[in-house]
Amino acid sequence: MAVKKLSKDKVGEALKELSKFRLVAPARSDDVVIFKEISDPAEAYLDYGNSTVPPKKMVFPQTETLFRFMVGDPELKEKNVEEEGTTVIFGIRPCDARAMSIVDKLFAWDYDDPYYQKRRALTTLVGMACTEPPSVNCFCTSVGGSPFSKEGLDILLTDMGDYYAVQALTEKGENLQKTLSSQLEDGGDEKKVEEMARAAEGKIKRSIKTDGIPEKIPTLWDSDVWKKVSASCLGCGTCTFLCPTCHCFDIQDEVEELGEGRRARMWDSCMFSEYTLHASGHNPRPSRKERTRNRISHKYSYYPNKFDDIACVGCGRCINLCPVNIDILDILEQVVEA
Amino acid sequence: MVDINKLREIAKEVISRDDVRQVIGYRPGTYGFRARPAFVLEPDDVDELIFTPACVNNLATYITLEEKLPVPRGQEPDSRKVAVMVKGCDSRALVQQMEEKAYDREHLLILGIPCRGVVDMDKVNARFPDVLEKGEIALEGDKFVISFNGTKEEVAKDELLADKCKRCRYPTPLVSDQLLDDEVERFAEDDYSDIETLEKRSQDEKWAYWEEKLSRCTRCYACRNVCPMCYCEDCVLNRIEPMWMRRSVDVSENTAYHIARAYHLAGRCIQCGECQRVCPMDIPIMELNRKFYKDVADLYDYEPGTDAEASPLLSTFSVDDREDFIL
Amino acid sequence: MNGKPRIGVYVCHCGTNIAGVVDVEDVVRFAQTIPDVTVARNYSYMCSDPGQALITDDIEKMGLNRVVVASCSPRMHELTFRKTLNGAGLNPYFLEMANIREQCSWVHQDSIAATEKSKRIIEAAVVKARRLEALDQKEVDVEPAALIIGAGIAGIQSALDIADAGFKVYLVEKSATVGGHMAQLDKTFPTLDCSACILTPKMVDVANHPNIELMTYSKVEDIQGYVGNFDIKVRKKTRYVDVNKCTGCGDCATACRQAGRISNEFDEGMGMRGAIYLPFPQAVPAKYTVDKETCLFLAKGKCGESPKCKDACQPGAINFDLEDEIVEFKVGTIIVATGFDVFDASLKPEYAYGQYDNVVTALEFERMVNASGPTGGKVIMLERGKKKKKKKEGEEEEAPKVPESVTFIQCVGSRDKSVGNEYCSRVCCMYTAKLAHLVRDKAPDAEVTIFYMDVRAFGKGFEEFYDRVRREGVKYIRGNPSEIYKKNGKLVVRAEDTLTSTPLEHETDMVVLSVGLCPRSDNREVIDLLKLSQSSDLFYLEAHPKLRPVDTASDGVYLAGVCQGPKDIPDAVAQAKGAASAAMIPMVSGKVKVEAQTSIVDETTCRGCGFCVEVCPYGAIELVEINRMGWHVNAARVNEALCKGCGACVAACLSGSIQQRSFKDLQLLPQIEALGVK
Amino acid sequence: MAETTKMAEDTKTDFDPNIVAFLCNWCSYAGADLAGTSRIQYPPNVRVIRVMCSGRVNPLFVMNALQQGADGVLISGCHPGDCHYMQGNYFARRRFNLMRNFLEYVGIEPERVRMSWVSASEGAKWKEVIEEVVEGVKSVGPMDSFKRRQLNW
Repeated sequence: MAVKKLSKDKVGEALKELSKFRLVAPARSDDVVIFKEISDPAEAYLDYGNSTVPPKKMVFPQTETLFRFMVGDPELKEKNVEEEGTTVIFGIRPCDARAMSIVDKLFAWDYDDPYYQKRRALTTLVGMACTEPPSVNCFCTSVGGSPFSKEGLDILLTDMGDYYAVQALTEKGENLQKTLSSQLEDGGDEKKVEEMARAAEGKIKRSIKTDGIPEKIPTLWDSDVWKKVSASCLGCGTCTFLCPTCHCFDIQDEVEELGEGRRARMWDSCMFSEYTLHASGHNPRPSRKERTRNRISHKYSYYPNKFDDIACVGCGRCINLCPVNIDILDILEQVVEA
Repeated sequence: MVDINKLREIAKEVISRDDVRQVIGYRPGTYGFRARPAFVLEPDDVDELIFTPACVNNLATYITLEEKLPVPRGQEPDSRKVAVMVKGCDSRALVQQMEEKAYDREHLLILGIPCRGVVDMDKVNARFPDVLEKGEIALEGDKFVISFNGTKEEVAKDELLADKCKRCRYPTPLVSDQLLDDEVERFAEDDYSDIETLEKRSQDEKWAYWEEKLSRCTRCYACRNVCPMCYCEDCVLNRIEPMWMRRSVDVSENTAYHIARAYHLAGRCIQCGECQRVCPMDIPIMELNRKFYKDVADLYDYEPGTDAEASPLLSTFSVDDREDFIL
Repeated sequence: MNGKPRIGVYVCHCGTNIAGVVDVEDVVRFAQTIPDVTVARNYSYMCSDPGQALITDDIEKMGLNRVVVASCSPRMHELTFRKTLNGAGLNPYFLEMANIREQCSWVHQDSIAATEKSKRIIEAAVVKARRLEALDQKEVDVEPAALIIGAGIAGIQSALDIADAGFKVYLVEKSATVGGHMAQLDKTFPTLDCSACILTPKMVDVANHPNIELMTYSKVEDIQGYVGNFDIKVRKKTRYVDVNKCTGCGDCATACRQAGRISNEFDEGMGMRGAIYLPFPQAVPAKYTVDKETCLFLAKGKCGESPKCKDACQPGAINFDLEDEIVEFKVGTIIVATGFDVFDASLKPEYAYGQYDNVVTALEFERMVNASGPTGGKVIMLERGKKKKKKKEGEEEEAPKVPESVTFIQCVGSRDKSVGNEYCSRVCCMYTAKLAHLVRDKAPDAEVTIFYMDVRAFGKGFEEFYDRVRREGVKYIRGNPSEIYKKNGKLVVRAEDTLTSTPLEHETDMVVLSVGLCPRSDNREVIDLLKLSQSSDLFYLEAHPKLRPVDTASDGVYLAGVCQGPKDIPDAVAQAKGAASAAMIPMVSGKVKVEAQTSIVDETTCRGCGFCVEVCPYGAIELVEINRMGWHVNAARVNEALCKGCGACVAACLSGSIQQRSFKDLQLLPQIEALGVK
Repeated sequence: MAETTKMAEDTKTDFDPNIVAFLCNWCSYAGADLAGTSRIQYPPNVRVIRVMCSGRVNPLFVMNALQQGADGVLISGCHPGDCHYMQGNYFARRRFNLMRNFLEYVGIEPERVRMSWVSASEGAKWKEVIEEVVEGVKSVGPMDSFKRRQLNW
């Protein structure tokens, strides 16, 4: 399909058009960029590197009601995800979109997660190619992605200066493109986009050779490396909550004293000590060492061994935001050396 | 200025002692200007140790953070000392921990670093974006000297200095076994102007302000985990029974969490500012802690972390405590 | 027992007290809908036998394991219903009360609002009941000894009763002699027995009783511990007289350079004594005491060549090097019998007390009519402050003038909001009648007038006595005098006869102010020692005005005599005997139950910071080293016998590791939630 | 804007606040009982949680009550020096003062967060306290800010 053009002065109009759906775009809260539902195009902040919290929360909310109930009453009122309607996530970075397609495999694996899947099906991803790497710690190209990766996206936008090149990649994308027919123009330069893509790849500064890592990690179970790389870990959830591929959740019943309640699921983090805490008080991952080992193993060994994809898209958030400069590439290098 | 060779020499001496298990210090970070904690177990490891204005972490946290894993039957826990490098602000955490009987003084070997201030890494990154190569930051007089990639730039101290340093009253550690540099005289005072500005707002404005900030919170608990004063075995705010607040992440539960967290630090927070530094969502957490800090000073003339023999603020009272608010 | 909660809710009508305002049927219907409520009922009086039987039946037949009674205040009937549960085989601490009377139906008239509020209160009780736990009420041994503070007639009586029963008694008296105010009295109403005649034998008895350790001129300095096990510290102030050597001969007092120069407190300042003195001839113990403040040797460091008293004392009992002695002992129970102060008449300036010599208080008058008092029992006109001049050598003493008219004013400092005393002092009406009668006796020609508001002659023989005094010619005028002034050398009482509504100015020689009884000015000292509460009149507060009149809120501490509220001698003695009996119960049983709602530490999460140790006012918490998975760490530990269950430690704990039984966070937070939801 | 203000005014006048009170057993609860025994009438907006001592009241209870739907919170204990447990009310006073100031700082009106000394003999004062607290909460309207919303999917 031909590449279209979205003139920058028509972006507002396009967003207005899209707000007939549930429109999600990057927005600022003080100096922090987060994806959120917007009603006014002016709220969208498109001149951004990447959001602090990945847009995974739009399809996998941090807190999500599964069903409501009344104590003693067998009737359950299940959440109808469809009520949320069609969602357009505008401006998602290719790595975050790729992360969704990686996580999709998990939610469709041994159990088809209806909440996730319905929401995913209702979501159209309009990506924004990274002409410049959003951060010095981006390493998407080492883990199968790229600044212009189309994986998981329905539309890819590329900033061409005074317009965005618009490429519809899926049927969903084409449909959305039709919705925007009065804002889009013909004449996008596909060749230039490809040139820019190649240039962008060259701008990614950090890298790791992942070959052999998935196989090596299981052999390091008792290695000292884990103790070493986790010594400074605080056990907070920054790296996992802000990771676009982390998908662990906990299920809690929230019951009012009068018996009304809901079952909800909420993000959990394998870096928390309670994550594996048994009711007995026993904790099979008693220290930060085991938890760090699990985080790295899950991303770089268990997941690729099961689903072929490394559960890391190289967005660099965990490196940028770790309070104590625990650097996943540094860890991987030590794993390789160990 | 800390002489790096002297620092390493002392660290080497310390780690070579039979009664010392590890030395906690700083080493260069993995990229850019960052520094990170170092855990020295062997004499050879000391060569990576540094101290620069990039050494922002409060290492006192690690004294209480380390898990006390079950000791195999028939064995005794390793009771060797832990040596730790602390700046003035960080040392107050040790004082407060000791006031709270977290451990005995003999448990520690304190290497005090008189400090003229550390940088706010966000300010550095804003000024020098996209620096991947390892750079260096040094403080020379009233300027930070930033070197990276073969270039060297000078920036006025005030522009990059962490806010907490601008009101630091204790640049020289209050407790130490050995100082790694000459004492630094107090160069700043705290006028609480940040808190007073907020206090003057209307109630609606105050809530609007906090609602925006607190609704961003993801409850990653970095602020709690990094805090040297938050060292309960099992944080009461995380418990299911009794449930002080839900795990749900929304502005109501987030606010409850932040109120409770700040209250638990009333009379205990020593102003190291780590909570705010680590917050990925840029929540001005110190503005919460500092409200308590200010009131505790104003109302009860109490400054946490300055006297290991003091009684905990909220476990004491004076018959003459203010009560003009009581009906 | 601890399985799924099966809760019974019982809503009491309390006759119309609750049901008159609250729609109890509606409340019951609502209660049935609350999760875990197995049964909800209402009944006219839950505290009655059939009411309690309802609960017992349901526990037995329906297998209830929690009970909520929605009725009056738990301060009223919590114990009643706990017993009901216990009787039905359920742990008594599985009871939660919902106070829908004192805090709902009695204070709200809006039936709809009161009914809604009742529902919320009950719901909060149910959610707490759901999480109640069985508590074990532990017993501790009781030290078979009692401390009695104050040796007036009440303290003496309690001491004798307890000692006679075979228990050890420590009787501590602040002043140099036992006897208290009763020893100052001449006759007692209405029988007119001589006060000294009935009191002194008892005073001697307490001094000689083998089970009583009498400590006069002593002060309780510290009390620690709890019922059954109080640790007492008493300071025996030095008398500078070796009591073992003092024979009570009195040579020292005669010799004292200050003899006759110091006003004697016992005579209400009307008589004189020396710096070494015996308060009154029958004082017990009959041992002399040096008054530190007025003794020249002690106060000024010099008493002539050497203190005369010391020279005069043949047994060599006087020793100025003696020091206070601290004695420590243990008791099981404590009786507070600290008595009262008389009202300070100068607080009523309109009566000119202190301004005119012959305006006297009733207690001063009492000393005057007493044969051993400063006037030798004569009723005479006073010339206060002139005594020194009169003692000129060779001058013949002028015969004192006998008043031709004596006027009493009742209710001075009682029933008087202007001085903050709203209460009736209960004794003034009758002692005034008695004193009026004594005037008749001692100055038969004097005209006696009594101004009164009401005459309250309620006791046994009181009305008869009042009648007798009136028939003796004592004139009662109903009216509260507004002023006393002097005219032509006579005192004038200005008043209004409220029976005839005629203003009058009554001329008289002497005015006796019938001052009331007040809480002691040093009441605070005992409050601080024992944490007693005060009622609004500032007398010590009993645990219940009707049903527990001798108990206090603190277990093992009892009240006797006027310290609890004004009363006459027979009432004080009766209460003293009551207090003695109450104080003996734990001693007789040898065991006492201690607070069950104590604090408990979760040693697995305690961080050993000791915040709880710092806040505990009873020293009930200590840090102990425990072994946690091989690590030697500190953790708090509660001594349950010392814990009084205040819960201050719980609020101090950051990790939630110390909790108060029945008031745990996980029991209170659901209550907050239930009350928060509208 | 004017419209909203007016609506806010209206809610304030019709508003029937819900106030959770923590009373110590020995003084304030007894004082509230005395108000009942004396048949003193006062507004029904206050619901009481009995604790043995005001020192038991964790200031986080205040936060929790406001979060759970209370429009105001009252803590009441014995007058200074009268605490049945000697010192509990002093601890409560210090803790509460800090919490009240802090809540004001995050936007919770101090009218919602009150403390009083009411003795066992002050039934009349209890009424006055309730009236003042209810008036105060009415003047600032329903607690809205960080109140836990009804479950909304």
